[in-house]
Amino acid sequence: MAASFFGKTGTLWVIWLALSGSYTFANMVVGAVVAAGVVWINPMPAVAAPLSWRTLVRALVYIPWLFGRMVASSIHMARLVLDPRLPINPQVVRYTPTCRNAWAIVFMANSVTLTPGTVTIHADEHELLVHAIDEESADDLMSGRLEQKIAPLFSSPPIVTANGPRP
Amino acid sequence: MNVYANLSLVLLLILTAAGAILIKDLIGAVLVLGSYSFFLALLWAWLGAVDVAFTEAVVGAGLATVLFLLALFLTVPLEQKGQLPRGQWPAFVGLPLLGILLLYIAEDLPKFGDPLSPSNTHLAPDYLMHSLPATKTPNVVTSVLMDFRSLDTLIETAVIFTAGIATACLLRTSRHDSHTR
Amino acid sequence: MVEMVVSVLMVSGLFFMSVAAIGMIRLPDVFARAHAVGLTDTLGAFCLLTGLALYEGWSAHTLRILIVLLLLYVINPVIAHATIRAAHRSGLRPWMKEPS
Amino acid sequence: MNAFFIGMLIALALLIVVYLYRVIQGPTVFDRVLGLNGISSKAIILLVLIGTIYERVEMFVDISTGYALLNLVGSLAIAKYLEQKRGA
Repeated sequence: MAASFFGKTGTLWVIWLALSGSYTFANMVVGAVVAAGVVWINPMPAVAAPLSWRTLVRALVYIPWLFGRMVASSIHMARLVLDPRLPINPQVVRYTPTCRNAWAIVFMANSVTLTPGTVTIHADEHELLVHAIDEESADDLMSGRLEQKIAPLFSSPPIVTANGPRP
Repeated sequence: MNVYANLSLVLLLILTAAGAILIKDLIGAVLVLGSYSFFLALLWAWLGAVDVAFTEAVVGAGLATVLFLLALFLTVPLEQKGQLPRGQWPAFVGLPLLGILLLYIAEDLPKFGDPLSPSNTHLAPDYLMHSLPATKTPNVVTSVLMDFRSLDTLIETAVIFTAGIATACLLRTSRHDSHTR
Repeated sequence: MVEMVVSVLMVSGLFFMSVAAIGMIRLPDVFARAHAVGLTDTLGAFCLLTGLALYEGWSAHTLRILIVLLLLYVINPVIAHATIRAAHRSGLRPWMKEPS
Repeated sequence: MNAFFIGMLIALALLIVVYLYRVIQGPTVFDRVLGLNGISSKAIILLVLIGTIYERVEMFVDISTGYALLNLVGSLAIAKYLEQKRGA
């Protein structure tokens, strides 16, 4: 309890300092008081983020890759939209993720939205409902390439949902 | 160049204001009103009134939109088709006349940002000189609102304080509650 | 030199934003439009804000511009997702090319 | 460089008109919400841009951060309510 309280307060305090941009003693004290107050008012649910050094290192590889995909996706969209024939063929596909980690699925839903021509409509532990703008992007998603990149980020096997472990 | 930027913001403002009035779908009207509020905030920011812009963005564009929408969801979201009442011509004549009158009066006001206008020769320098030593508040607007006009804003401060207490009461859930739920 | 990089970044940001705006007009339904807002718009914002941060030079302000950028990156896909999920739940079905 | 920024500001304002068309015209309410989201993301950038023109970025960044967060909360609230209203 106490350790998590100080951890959350410290995180909020660092954000406060980064946002306020002034490092006087008074500002630091006010920031600490406000951060402690926010944590006291709103004890955020204790969903343990699976943070380890290995995750961080892998994320450093993953994020530039995702960014490259984003640029590619935007150029793809630009080509579709600027084409006078508007060659889109929207379809809804269901993708069943093989990894059973809630964090990985959340990340995956967000990444799917950011990658070429696919937007997540609905996500739960069993499947992702994805709207794809043309066949090419749908096939790209169903090939599971994205999941192979994300799954190693979260190695912890148990499913942790917002309501605690699944029965 | 500056004038064009100013002009484009004002044009957007007028466009959204007209849209919010003319649009028939009420949810659409609320959303257009939200964007109107936002352009107003941008205009305040462009004129340098950052505090007012912040308030406008938070209250007008954020909070009011949500409140209006919630009100709409509790009622019928479509405007009833009504008949325009007869005998509206005094409005069509009177309102433009009133506008011309106001523009005529506005000619006599000091120009925007005129350094020789009364408010800029007497009031503003006085506040700028004395507010920091007298109140120890770096932001002049805040010192005027909260210190020099503290009796005016006493109720407002009380309201903000009450709102803070209410927020704390609403959000503060004890550990036991979240487990037994 | 820096000004040139900034100009290139900002003009490309403007390009992507224009693409998003054109997509908003041309695409047939809300699901397809979410692609424009969720992706292309975000990349445009990335280019523009990075250009502005570069122009500011390295200071505490740069950090804050980057925080706004990060916020936009999280917020834009989430809003696009929430909107189309609401559309899907309310019974709207995506526009298809031909009924199959 | 300032003239370039002001030109950029005007171009973004013109882009907003396109989104405004979607907000006013949009066949469903979701189109309108999406259009509003597009407008607000433009506006967040416009605020930072105005701050850069005035060389007071720190103040304007605060507004844009606040507005971005409020936009998130507002849009999520709208989406949630639309879900409950139409889906029930």
